[in-house]
Amino acid sequence: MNHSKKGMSRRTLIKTGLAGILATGVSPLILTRGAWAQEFCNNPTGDTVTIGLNLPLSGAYAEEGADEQKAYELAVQHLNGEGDGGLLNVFAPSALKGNGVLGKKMAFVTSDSQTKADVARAGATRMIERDGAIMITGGSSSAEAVAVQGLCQEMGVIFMAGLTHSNDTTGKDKKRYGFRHFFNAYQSGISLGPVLGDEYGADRRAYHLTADYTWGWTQEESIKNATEALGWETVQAVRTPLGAADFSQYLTPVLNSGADVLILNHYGNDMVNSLTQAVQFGMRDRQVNGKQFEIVVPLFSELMAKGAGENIKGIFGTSNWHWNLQDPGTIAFTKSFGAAYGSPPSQAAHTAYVQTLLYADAVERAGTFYPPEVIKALEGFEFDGMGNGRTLYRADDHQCIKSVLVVRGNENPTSQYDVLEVVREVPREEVAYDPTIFGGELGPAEPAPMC
Amino acid sequence: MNTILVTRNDLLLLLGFTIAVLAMPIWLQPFGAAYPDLMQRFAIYGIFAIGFNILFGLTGYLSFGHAAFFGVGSYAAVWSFKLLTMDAIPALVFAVLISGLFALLIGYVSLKRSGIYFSILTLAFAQMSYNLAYSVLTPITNGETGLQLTLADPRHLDQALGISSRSPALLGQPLLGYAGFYFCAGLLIVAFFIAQRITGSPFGMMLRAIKSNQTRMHYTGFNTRPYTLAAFVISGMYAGLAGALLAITDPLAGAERMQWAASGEVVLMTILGGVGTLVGPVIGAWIIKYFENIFSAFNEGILHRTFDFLPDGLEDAVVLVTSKFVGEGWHLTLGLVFVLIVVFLPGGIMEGVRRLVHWARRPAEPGRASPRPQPAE
Amino acid sequence: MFEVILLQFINGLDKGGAYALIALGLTLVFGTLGVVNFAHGALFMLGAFCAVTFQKLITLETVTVDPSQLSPWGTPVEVREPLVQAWLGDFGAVLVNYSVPFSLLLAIPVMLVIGIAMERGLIKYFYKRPHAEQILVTFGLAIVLQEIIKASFGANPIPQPVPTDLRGAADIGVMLGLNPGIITYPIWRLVYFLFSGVVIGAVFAFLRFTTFGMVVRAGMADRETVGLLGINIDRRFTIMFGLAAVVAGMAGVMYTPLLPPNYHLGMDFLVLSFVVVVVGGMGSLPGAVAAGFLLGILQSFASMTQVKALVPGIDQIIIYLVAVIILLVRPRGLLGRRGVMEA
Amino acid sequence: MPDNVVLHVSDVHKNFAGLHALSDIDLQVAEGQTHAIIGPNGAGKSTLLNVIVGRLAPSRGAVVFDGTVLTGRKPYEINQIGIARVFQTPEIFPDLTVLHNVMIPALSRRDGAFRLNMMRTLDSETAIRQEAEDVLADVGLYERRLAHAGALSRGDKRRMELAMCLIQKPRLLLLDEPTAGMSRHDTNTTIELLKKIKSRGMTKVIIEHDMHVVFSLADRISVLAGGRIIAEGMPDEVRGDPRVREAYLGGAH
Repeated sequence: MNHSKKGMSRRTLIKTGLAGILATGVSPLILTRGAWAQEFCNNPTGDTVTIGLNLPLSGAYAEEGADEQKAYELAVQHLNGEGDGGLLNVFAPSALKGNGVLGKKMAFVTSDSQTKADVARAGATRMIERDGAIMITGGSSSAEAVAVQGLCQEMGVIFMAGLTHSNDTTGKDKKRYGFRHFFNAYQSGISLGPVLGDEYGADRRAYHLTADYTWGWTQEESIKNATEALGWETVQAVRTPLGAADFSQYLTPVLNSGADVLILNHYGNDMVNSLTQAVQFGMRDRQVNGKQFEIVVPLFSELMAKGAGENIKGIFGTSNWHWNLQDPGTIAFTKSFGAAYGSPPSQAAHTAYVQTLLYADAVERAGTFYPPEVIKALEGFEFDGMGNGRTLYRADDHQCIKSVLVVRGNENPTSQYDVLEVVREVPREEVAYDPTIFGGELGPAEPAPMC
Repeated sequence: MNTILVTRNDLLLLLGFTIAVLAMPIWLQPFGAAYPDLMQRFAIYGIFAIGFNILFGLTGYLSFGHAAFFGVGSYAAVWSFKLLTMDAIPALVFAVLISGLFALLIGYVSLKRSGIYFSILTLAFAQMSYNLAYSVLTPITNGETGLQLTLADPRHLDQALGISSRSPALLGQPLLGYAGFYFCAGLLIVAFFIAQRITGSPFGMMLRAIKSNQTRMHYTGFNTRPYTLAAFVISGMYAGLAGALLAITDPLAGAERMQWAASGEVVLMTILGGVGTLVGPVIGAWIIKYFENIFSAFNEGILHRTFDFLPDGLEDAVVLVTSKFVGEGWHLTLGLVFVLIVVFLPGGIMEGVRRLVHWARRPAEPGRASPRPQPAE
Repeated sequence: MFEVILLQFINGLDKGGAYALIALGLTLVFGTLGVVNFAHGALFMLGAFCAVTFQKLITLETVTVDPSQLSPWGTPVEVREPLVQAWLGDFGAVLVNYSVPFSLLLAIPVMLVIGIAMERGLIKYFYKRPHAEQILVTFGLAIVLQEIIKASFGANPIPQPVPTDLRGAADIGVMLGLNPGIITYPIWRLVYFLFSGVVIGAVFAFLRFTTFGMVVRAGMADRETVGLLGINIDRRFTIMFGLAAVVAGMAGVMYTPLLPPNYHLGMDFLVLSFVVVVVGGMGSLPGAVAAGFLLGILQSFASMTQVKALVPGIDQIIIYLVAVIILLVRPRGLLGRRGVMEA
Repeated sequence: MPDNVVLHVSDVHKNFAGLHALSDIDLQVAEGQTHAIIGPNGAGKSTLLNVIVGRLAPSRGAVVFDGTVLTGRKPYEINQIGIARVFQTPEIFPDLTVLHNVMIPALSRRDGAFRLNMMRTLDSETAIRQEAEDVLADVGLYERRLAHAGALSRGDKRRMELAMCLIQKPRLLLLDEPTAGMSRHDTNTTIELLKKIKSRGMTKVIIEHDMHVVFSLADRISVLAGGRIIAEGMPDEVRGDPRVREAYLGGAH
């Protein structure tokens, strides 16, 4: 933890003074670039700029939230020129200087979102209204992301989404002020499909168990489309209540349905429980239609894989990123994170870190915190070195288009963190899609007159 | 005497309450809570708790499903925004009516039983509402994501009048920031006033009599069911009003606000503040919302700054211990405080205050008999 | 279709056994002490964490840091050597394999102590207070307990292994003379079902055939009279509370392989176990068992696609719907005594 | 048989799981009279009272009050017809003040079984309050009108409960052992009080153990034993009845 230094040395005082004089001298310049210089929400006036972290610190996703928070702290340190610099050294093209953002030190405030859309919105409002947050980021569910990004659009504050996988975030519910680095269910489908085809053949009968809410439905649909394109047949898609704890009553009908693949469209504890129980039903030892019965979990997270323990071994799924990749960006980030916290980062931590850097970089390139300019700088921005290969922040829907990982539960883990192995890095071209298929409208970039 | 007359004590209480609420932006400053969004929540959950107390505090019926009416109010308000107009008044009216109807339905069935069976019935109804809202009723509730405004909403009334407001407003005045707070605060005061009238009315006395001895009520010629049902519907309407206000200050309605944990929260608020009192539940609501929003955001950095004056080793130790109770540990603190309150102060904070006043007065006025405690304000 | 129905029925029995076991302690406490215990779910959760603790204890490792090798995240590689195996050899391996059933040995004394401490420290002051206050104080206690667990074990679920010999599924169909592969069921669930049967049987036998149990049953029927007989019923009730905690804890221990436990486990089962108790009849032990099976079976069948197609969302609300119907039609529950909490 | 009978209990039977608590009860109470029902413990006196006020449904037979059938009606309906009851153990509102305890029945008489009058204040109910204070003065509790009812002594609670019934000006008042557990002094005060109301012409049915009370108040007495009426008549007639003596000597006290 940082201890804030009491008092201010003479030297810094002089420096700040100088900066002030310089700023006054330069201000007419800024004014010529637009008359909006001061007229937007939480325009930072002091020598710090504050971002708001909306994280599930209590509730079922608390560990994910804690991991994200570590990553944000690291990103802020690196941006302010502390620590080993992390991805600042490999990210390209980069306008970041390691002296904060536009010369202002970056600080952060946090809020416990409890993984509830309502609470997340309240927290975001607090951080914007009271703490003067210039940007909101974080979250561990699509409901949170969609709710907070709607709010941010109203308030004219940029939202850099954390972990959200639903198609809606950058589809039906996309917003001009919302940006997502994480991949989505549709991309899971297109990247997972061919691998499943290679591994399990084209003649398969799939049974879906789907969490009965929006994210579950979009994922079910995406995976269905992808597998049916392979020639698979969908035997049945059954909706299960959120937080059902015991899924056995949904698993028993699978046994005699004639299906030979079970697809679990669950996340979090639902996924841990349904997978554990499905394996206990002996599904992976079954032979159906003369084939080995298989289980697929389209969206993986390392923490949930840990929760499922042995049962995850050999199960296919997709991931946004994994610390075991061998590109310079991943190596740098894993080292930096490991040095600070003694464990490798999760994909949630990675996306949190990258989003912070991308925002700061966009501000630097825009030369202002004024959101419409920052949005312009982010839209269509193409970069590399963040661990996902060449990446495009697509202007049409604010979705990052980058490679997606198909992963499998590691059969022979070498450590408690080594739960997943990367099977295939699906290149960006394959997972790009037409942004118009999900509808939705980004809305205006001009900030609302409020706040 | 005139029937609309208020007694002096009631008037003083109402005045004091009004001042305390309207001056929130000032006296909450040192607590770091004087920003509109949190103060709006203080007002909204104050209304919710006042309404809950009309049922639980007066009649003694412990409902574990009041969040359902809160949620229904929110949904109704957002639908009013989507279909009719962004004006707050139709949304409020619509929400209070719908939640009242919903409460009538659930109350009619649940009040066939009393005691813990009543609690379980309300809990069951609320859980059913929540489960369905999250899944099967998604066309109405938009499920997990919550019901939100979109650019494509028809807003027939606004369109007919040629208004194109994008945020909830009161007769053209947008209800954001402080305007939103004062709107909620005004309604909190009105809600408080109505609750005060109810408590002080013959009807209110009947409710307290039901709590005290239902058998005697029957043999005194009262049909208690309509009384309890009326109390249930009124408190359901309060919940609906609060839910609608939450949707007005932030146009989103999520299913989580109907979960039984949310119902439990309003129970905690009422008990913490002082069940059966007028001011207690409001104070309880403020404390819990303060905990949830401010206390939960204390991280180690802030603690280190707070305890900066201590020597290093001690500072670390103090921070280590306190960090278990603040920040993400705020639930632990809440649970502990709650247990202590129920064990030692069943009358909540209000009882604590009363005891303190009693204790402080005694030496000052030795000769006079202490004022007899009143049952409920 | 027949196989599907048979499987759902077996599934219902399995669920029912679990529900009955969880509700048993709750109704025991209500029947003897007249206390509505909202912390019962937390006791179930504490039991589950006894298994976690036991597993952590027996898988303690010596960690040797090898600074010459670095992990990809830059920390020195750690060489881990399991302690228990090193000390106990083969028996250690068996212990690790069967950690869940073995942790019952830890859970029983721990839960007994926790239960007695809870009763002596808090619950006993609430015998004469209204049910509402009992609900509130135990609810608060449940929050405290789960937050303590969260602070010590984290929020993530912690998987517990099924012993290798009991993994996989058993072919019940073959036992019934059907073709193989039609009716298979996880062995551990069958174990749990048997276990719940044994525990339920033991509790009934204890109450029926021991003097202690007879006094307690008399106390359940008429507390005052028993008190007048000069029997120290309070001490027995304390032990009953401890017993209820043990039953809840054992239910929790054995459930861990089915559901990797996290701190929230208790709250997830709390509402459910209350519904079971209410449907069965407050304070009726046979009622709790019957209701557990009834609800288990109903829930199983309500989850069938064919049923869901008829009534959408029925599986989401079936439990509550049954509770509402029972409370309205027969408020004393299936097997409750007339007059107990009837109103 | 007097012709101004208001309460008819005809052919009432009550079984509890095969046990005959009441058999073949016929009872007529004339307007303005005080009718006492006496009998040893377990004779069925309280059961009879409970049947009259609607707490228990008779297995057979009917209770008619002034042409209205009471059987099958709910307790509150029976009260609204004009029948009030004092319980053996006082049923009061312990959490409310004595004054409020007495105002509530007055409001019941004025407003009926349900009225949603929530925008009036209690303090504006001056007439009701005045009436309550008068009745409290009658029973000697005026001084304690602001005390919590739960804090009253047992005797005071009974007197307050009586006041709660009196303020309703019932046409029929049922008293279940109004002096049980009272000191001799309190008993005498209560007798005086009941005599005072007697002069107001209210019909009363009184269940009592205490013969002193019974013979001071009753105009007519029915003797209940084993769930049957074994004797009925004027106090003097009953006093001399050998069956009564037998029932009492074989029974209680």
